[in-house]
Amino acid sequence: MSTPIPPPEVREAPGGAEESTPSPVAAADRGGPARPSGTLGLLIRRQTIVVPLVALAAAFSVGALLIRSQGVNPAYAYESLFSYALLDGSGLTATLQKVVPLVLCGLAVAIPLRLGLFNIGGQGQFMVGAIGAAAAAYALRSAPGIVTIIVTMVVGVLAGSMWASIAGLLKAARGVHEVISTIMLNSVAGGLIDWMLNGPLADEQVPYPASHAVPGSAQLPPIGVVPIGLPVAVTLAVATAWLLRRTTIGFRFETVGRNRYAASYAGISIRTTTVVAMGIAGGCAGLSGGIELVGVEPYRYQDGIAASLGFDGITIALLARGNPIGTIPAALLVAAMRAGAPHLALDTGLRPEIVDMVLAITLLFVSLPLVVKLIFRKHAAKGSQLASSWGA
Amino acid sequence: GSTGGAGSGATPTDCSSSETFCVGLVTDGSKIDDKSFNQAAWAGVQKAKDSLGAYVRYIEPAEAKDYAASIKQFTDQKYDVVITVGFLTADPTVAAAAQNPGTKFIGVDQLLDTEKVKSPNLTGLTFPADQAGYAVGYLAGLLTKTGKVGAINGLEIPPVQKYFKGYEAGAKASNPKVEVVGVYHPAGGQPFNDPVWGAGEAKKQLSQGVDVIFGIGSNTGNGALNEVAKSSGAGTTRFCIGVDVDQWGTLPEARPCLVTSAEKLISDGVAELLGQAGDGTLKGGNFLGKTGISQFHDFDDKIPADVKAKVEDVVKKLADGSLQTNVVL
Amino acid sequence: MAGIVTWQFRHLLAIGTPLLILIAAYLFYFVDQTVATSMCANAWFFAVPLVLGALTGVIGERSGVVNIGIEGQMLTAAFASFFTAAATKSLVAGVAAGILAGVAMGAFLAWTTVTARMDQIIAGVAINIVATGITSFFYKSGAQLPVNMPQWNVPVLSKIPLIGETFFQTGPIALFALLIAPVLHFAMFRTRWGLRTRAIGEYPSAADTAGINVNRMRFVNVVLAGILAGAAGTYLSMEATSSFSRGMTAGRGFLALAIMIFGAWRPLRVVAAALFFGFANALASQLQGVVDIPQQFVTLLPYVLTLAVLAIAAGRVRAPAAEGVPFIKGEGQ
Amino acid sequence: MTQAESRPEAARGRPPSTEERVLELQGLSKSYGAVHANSDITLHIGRGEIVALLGENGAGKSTLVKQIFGLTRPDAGRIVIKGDSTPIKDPKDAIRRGIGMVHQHFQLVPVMTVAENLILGHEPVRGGIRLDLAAARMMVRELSEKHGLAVDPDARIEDLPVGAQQRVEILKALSHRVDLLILDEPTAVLTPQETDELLGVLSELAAAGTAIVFITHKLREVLAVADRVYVLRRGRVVGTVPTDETDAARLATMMVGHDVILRVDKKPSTPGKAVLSVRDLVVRDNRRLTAVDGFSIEVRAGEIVGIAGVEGNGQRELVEAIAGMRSPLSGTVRLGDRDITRFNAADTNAAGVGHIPEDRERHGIVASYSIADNLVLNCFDSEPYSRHWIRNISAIREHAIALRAEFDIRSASIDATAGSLSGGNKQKVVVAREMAARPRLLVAAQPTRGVDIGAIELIHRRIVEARDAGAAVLLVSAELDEVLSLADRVAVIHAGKVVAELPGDLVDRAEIGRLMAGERPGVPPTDHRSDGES
Ligand SMILES: Nc1ncnc2c1ncn2[C@@H]1O[C@H](COP(=O)(O)OP(=O)(O)OP(=O)(O)O)[C@@H](O)[C@H]1O
Ligand SMILES: Nc1ncnc2c1ncn2[C@@H]1O[C@H](COP(=O)(O)OP(=O)(O)OP(=O)(O)O)[C@@H](O)[C@H]1O
Ligand SMILES: [Mg+2]
Ligand SMILES: [Mg+2]
Repeated sequence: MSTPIPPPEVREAPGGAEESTPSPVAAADRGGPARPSGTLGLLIRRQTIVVPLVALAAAFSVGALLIRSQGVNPAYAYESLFSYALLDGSGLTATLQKVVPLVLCGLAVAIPLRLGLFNIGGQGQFMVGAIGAAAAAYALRSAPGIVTIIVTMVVGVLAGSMWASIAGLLKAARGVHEVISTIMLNSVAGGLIDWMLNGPLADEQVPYPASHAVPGSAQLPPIGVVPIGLPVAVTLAVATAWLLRRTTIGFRFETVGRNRYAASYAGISIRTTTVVAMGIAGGCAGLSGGIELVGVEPYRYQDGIAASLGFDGITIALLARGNPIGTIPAALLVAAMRAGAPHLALDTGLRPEIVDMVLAITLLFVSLPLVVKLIFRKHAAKGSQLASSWGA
Repeated sequence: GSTGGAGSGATPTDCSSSETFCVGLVTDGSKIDDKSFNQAAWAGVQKAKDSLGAYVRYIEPAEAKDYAASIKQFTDQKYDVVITVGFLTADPTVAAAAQNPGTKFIGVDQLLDTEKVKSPNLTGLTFPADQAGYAVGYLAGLLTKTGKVGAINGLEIPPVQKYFKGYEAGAKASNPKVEVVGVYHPAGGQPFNDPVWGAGEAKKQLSQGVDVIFGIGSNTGNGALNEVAKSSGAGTTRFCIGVDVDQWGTLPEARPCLVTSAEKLISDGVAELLGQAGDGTLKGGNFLGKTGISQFHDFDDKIPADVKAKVEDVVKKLADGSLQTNVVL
Repeated sequence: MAGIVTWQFRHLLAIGTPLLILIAAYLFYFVDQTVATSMCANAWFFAVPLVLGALTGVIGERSGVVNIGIEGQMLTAAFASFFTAAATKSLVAGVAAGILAGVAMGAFLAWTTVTARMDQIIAGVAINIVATGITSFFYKSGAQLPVNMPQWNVPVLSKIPLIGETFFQTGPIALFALLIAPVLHFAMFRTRWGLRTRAIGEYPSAADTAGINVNRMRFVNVVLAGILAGAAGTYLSMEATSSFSRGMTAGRGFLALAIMIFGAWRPLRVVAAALFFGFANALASQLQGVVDIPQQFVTLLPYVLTLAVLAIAAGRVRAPAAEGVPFIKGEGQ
Repeated sequence: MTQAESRPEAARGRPPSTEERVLELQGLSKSYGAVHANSDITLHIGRGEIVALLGENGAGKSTLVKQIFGLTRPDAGRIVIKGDSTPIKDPKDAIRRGIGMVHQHFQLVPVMTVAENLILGHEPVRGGIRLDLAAARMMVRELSEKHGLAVDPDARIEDLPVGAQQRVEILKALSHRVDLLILDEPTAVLTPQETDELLGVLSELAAAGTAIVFITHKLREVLAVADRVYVLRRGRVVGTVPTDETDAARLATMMVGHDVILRVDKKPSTPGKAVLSVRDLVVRDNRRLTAVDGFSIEVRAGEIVGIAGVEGNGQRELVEAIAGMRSPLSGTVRLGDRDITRFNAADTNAAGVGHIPEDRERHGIVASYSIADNLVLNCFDSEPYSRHWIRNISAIREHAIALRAEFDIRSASIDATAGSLSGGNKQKVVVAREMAARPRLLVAAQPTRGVDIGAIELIHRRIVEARDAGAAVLLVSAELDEVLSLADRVAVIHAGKVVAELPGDLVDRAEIGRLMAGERPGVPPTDHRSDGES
C-alpha cells in the first residue's frame, strides 16, 4: 500500500515547508532521511560527491587566481602538485601514508557526530595510541616481529579508546561537556607524553625527546607504494558505514542523536551509547597512532608525530558530510595536497601554504549556501544534528 | 620571506651535469624566515652562492614524516649538496647519506655518532652553544643591578638547555651572588612558536625584579625580548639578549633593550662548509662551528669599557679552550 | 518554595565565590607582594584574549549559533591588525583592521549558518582553516609596528594594591576586555536586547510568535560578536606582543570555547574561568624548578583541575537549548 | 452549560453584519508539497462572536490559523482584517493589527519566568535600556486579575504544570490589544476545572467585543461556548452551523463523514489474577519534590483501571516510575510475580509492559525518523526486526505497512518522517507501536490527547480489545469522559495518593470532581487499603 512516491510528492521535512517552490532535488533530499534504504543513499551520494566536486572545482579556480597572482601558471602548478603527489613513487607513498591517519581520525570525528557528540580530541587520542604502541613495542623489543606488531596495534587501539572513553564517561556520568573535556585531554596527553619522552620512554641516543624506535623486525615499511595502514583504514571506513546504517548499534547512536528523550523512552541507555561511541572513535584514532608508529619513518614517537591530525580529522569528517565512506576520498584529497605542497614550492616557488588556502576554500565552498541551496536543502536540519551536540 | 632559491620560479636546471653546482636546503618544519636557525642557514647558502656560482633551492617540509621525502627530491635531481637544518632531521639525513654516496650532506646542528655513522659524504655541523650562553651570561651578570637575571626558554631539550646552563654558569662566574631564573614552555602546543606566552613570562620575571632576560627559543623567546623592549627602562635599567643569530637584524622591535645576542655562527659555518664542498675538500664527520656574542650595536657606548673588556676576554678564553663552561646536561 | 532556596543559594555563590577568591588573593599578597602581583598580572595578561574569545562564543551561542571558528577569527584579526598597522604606520588603523577582520569572519559565520542554515560546525571549521591558510600564505616577515601600543595607568584605580597593577596598568584592549564583560553581562541579563537574545537561543519559535525577527537578530549578534574576537586577535599581535607569527593563537580560540562552557555562558563567570586558567598558568611556570616534580605535571595542573572541577561541581552546564539548530519560520508553532 | 447561559443574549447566535466583521477569509489555500492542508477556505467572523473550528487531525485547522497570524503565507486567497486586506507579513504585523494567538504547541521560553515571557517582544524598559521587570510583574498581575487566570509572575515556565503554562499562553495572547483571539486546542492539556475556567474567560472576552476563533476536538466545549461552528475535512470547509441548531452527534458526523459512537461499548470485564501491583510507591519529580506519595494500586489481567485526577497530582511521575523511566524513592512495583521496581525502560518493556507516553512529541516519537523506524522504537533489537545486531529492514517495513493500515495512520507512506504528521496521527503511531507488542500490561497516559473523534474511537476500541485479550490496562487521563467510558475501575489520585477507588460504571461526575479536587469522600472503601498495607 505504501508505493514509493516520486520526490516532488514527498511532504515531510518541515524544512522545506516555507520554501516558495521547493526544487525536486530539494524535495528528494527532504524525503531522504525518511528512507534509509532508498533516498538516504541517494542523499548521501549527492552530499558526499556532488557538493564536494562542485566546491572543489570552484575552490581550484579561486586557487588558480591566487597562483597566477604569484606569477605562476596555475595549470602547471596543479599539474606539478598532483603529478608528484599521485604519480611519483615516493610522492604517492607520502600521500598514501597521510591518507591512513586522516581517514581514521576522520572516523573518530564522524562516529560521535551521530550522537551529536563533537569529538575534538582526535589529536590526543592519536597521541596516546601512538605512545601506548611505542611503549608496547619497547617492552616487546626482543619478541618476534609479528607478535610485537599485533600487540602494538591492540595497545594502540585500547589506549586511544580509553583516552576517549574518559571524555565519554565524564559526559555520561557527570554531564561534562565533551568539547571541554576533549580539549583538556588533548593538553593532558601532550604533557604526559612529553614527560614520558624525557623520562621512562626516552631514547638517550637521540638528542631530542623521542621514544625508542620500533625494533626492525616489527617495522612495516610500505609494500611498494602502499603503506600497510591503507587497507586497514579503508576496511574500517566501510565497516563503520555498515555499522551505522545496518546494525542496531548504529540505530541506537542515531536515535540518541536525534531525540535523546525518545531514546531513553525506548530503553536506549544514553550513557552507554555515549561511552561506546567515544570508545570506538578513540579506538580509530588510537589505531592510527599505532599504525603511524610501526608503519611510518622514523618508526618512533617524537614531537609533531600527530601534526594537526585532530583538526584535520574534523575537516575530513565535514568534507565527507559525516559519511564514513566519504572520509576516504576526502582524506585522499587532503593528503595529496599536503604531500605535494613541498614539491610544488620547490618546483614553482609558490609558498606551500597555497594548499592550505585551496583546502580552506574548498571547505568554504562545501559550506557555501549557493552550492547547498542548489544541491541539498536538508542539510540545514542535518546541521542541527551535527551541532546540537553542544547542549549537554 | 619566501624569496631565496624558491622565489625565482621554476628554472629547469640539470644538476647532474658537472658544471652546475646545486645546493638544496631542507628546513626542520619551521619556516625559512624563522628569524633564527633556518633563516641563518639559508643566509649561509646565499653567502656561498655567488662565490660558487651555485644553483640554490630550499624545501619547507610540513611534518616530520616529510623530511625523508623532501631530501629525496634533491637527491633524485642529483643535487651536489643537501643541507638539512636542525636535529629533528638527523635520522633521515644519515639514512639519505648512506643511500646517496654521490651527494654531499651537511647536517646543521646535528652531532654525528661517529661510532655508528661512517658515511664520508656527511658532515655534522654543531656549535658549542654553552659557550655562547656562558659569554652572554657573563655579560648579564655584570649588567644586572637587581642581581636577578632570567631566561625564557622553548622546549626543554639539549640545544636549549646548553644555552641556558651556559648562561647560568656565566652569570654566576661574573657575579657569584646573582640569581638566575629560567622557565621552559609548557609541553604541548607550540613551545617554539608562542610569543604571547613568552611575553607574559617576561612580564612576570621583570616585575619579580629580573633586569636582564635571555630569550632562548625562536618566536617564544622573541616574544620575551619584545616585552622587555616595551617595558619602562628598556635599554637603561632593563636589557634583553637574543639567540642563535644577531637578532639586532632579525628582530628590530627588540632593539631598545637588545644589548647583544648569543650567536651560533651558523651562516659562517654553512658558508665555510659549502666552500669546502665546492673545492672538494669537505670531509665527513663532525665539524665544530663557532659561537660568539654579536656586537653591541647602539649599546656599544652604553656598556662600560671594563665590562666589555672582561666579556671579550672571556670570549677569547672560551674560544682557545683555556676556559671551560663545565656544562653537563 | 525550593525555587526560592536555590535562588538564594545561587546568589550566595554568585557573590560569595568572588569574595572568597579576592580574600585569598590578598592573603597571598601580604605573604609575598611581588610574587603575588606579578602572578596576578600574568594571569590577567594570559586571560584577556580568552575572555574576549569566550565572550564572542557566549553572544553567538546565547543567540543559538555555535561558533568554533573563534580561533580563526582571532588569528585573522591578529594578522590583519599587525600588518595594517605596520603598513599604514598607524596603530588606530591597525586596531580597526583587526576588529574589521573579526567582524568579517563573524559575518561569514552569520551568513552561512543563519541566512543559509548551514551546519554551524562546518562553518566554524572552515573559518579556522581559511584563517590558517590566509595568514600563513600572505605572511611576510620583517614588518614592524610603528610604535608599541600604549600602556595606560588608570588614575586612582591603578594605585590600588594588587588589583591596580593587575587590571589597571595595562593596554587599551585589556581594559576594554575588563569593561566589556560586566557590560555584556548586564546587557545579557538585564536589557531588552539580552532578553530577546536569550529567547532566540532558547526557543526561537516563541520569540518568532512574539514578533521578533529571529534570524535577523541572530545575524546581527554574530556579526557584532566578531568585534570581540577581533579585539582578542589584535591583542595578541599588537598588545601582548608587537609581532605576528604564523599560528600565534596557539589554540587559544579553543581554550576560549572551554572557558565559555566553564563559565556557563555567563559573561562574568567567563571572566572568572579565564582568570582561573591564567592563574594556573602563572602558577605552573612559577613552580618550575621550585617544586621537584616533572615540570610537565605542573603545567598539566590547570587542565586536570578544570576536568576535576567540571566533574565534581559544575556538572551539567546547560547550553542554550536551540543552539546549533537553524531556525525555520513556521515550524514548531 | 453555565457560562453559555451567563452570556448576554445579544452576543449569542446573531449573525454579525458585514461592517462588524473582524476577520474574513476569501478562498484561502495552502499546500505542503502534495498535501492540500487548506483549499479554497472562505469564512468570516464578527465582533463578539465565538467561532469554533472542528476537524479531524490533519484537517488543516492549525495551518489555517497559522496563516491568519502571519506564521505562514497562503498560496492563494485573501485575509481581510477589519476591512483591511493587505497581506499579513509576520506575527509582528498580526499583533500590530490586533490579533492574538494561543498556539497548539506552547510558545514559551522554558528557562524564563512568566513575566519575562509575557513581555517578550514588547518589553517595558527603564531609562531607555534596563528591563523594567517590576512593570512586567505588575502587568502580569493586572492581566491575571482582569481575566481571573492565576499565575505567579516569577515562576519559571519549566517549573509550571501544563495547565498553568496554558494560562500563561492565554495571558500572553491578551497582553496587548486584541480584536481577534485565536486559540488552537487550548483545552487539550487542561483539566475539566481549568477548561470551564477558560471557557468562562472566552465568554467574557466575547461579551466585551473580542472575536474568537476556537479550535478544539471536544464537542462539549464547542456546544458550550461557540456561536457558530465551521467544520473542516481534508482542508476544506464542509459546513458551518450555529451551535444552537446542532448537537454533538451531528457535528461528529460532519467531521468524520460517517456516524460515530461517542460511548465505547464494551462488555463487562472478567478480571484474572493481578498483573500489576504497586505498593506504597514514592517518587520524586524533576524538582526533587515528592510527587507520588505512598501510592498503591492493583491492576488485574483483563481489566482497565483508570486514574482520574487533576493534572500535576503525580500521574506523570507514577507512569514514568512504572515504565522504568524514573527510579522510585521507595515502594515496590511488581509485574505478575516479578519485582520490576528497579528495571530500566528497556527491561520493563522486555518484561511485557507497553507504555503510551504522555508527551508524544518528546518521548513518543523521533520526529526525523520515518514512521517505519518509529514503529520499531520499542523492539528494534529483538527478532525479527534485527538478528544478531543486524537490522532487518524488510521486516521493519512489513511491520510498518501492517500497522499503518490497522491504525489508519494518515501519511504519504511509511517512509514519511513522523515529524510531518499532524498531532493526532503522531499519536496513532505511538499507540500502534505499543499495542503491536501485545503487552501484558499497557500503561496509557493521555492516550487521546489532542486527537480527533475518529481517532479517539479507534484508540479506545484497540484498548478495549487489548483488555479483552487479557491485558491489564492502566489508563491515566485528564479526560474524565475518557476515564469514565473506558475504565472498569476508577482510582482517583490526589497529591500523589489514591483518595478513592470506585467501580467504573455508576460513577457520578460531580462526586469524582470533588474527589479530584481533594475533598475527602464519605467513607471510601479504598482508604484503609492504601495505608492499611503500609
Ligand atoms: N548587571 C550586572 N552587573 C554586574 N554584575 C552582575 C550583574 N548582574 C549580575 N551580576 C553578577 O554576575 C554574576 C552572575 O549573575 P546572574 O544574575 O547571571 O546569576 P544569577 O542570577 O545568580 O543566576 P541565574 O540567572 O541562573 O539565577 C553574579 O555574581 C551576579 O551578582
Ligand atoms: N510544516 C509542514 N510540512 C508539511 N506538511 C505539513 C506541515 N504542517 C502541516 N502539514 C500537513 O498539513 C495537514 C494539516 O495539518 P494541521 O496541523 O493543520 O492539521 P490539524 O487540523 O491542526 O490537525 P490536529 O488536530 O492533529 O492538530 C496535515 O496533513 C499535516 O501533515
Ligand atoms: Mg540571573
Ligand atoms: Mg493542529
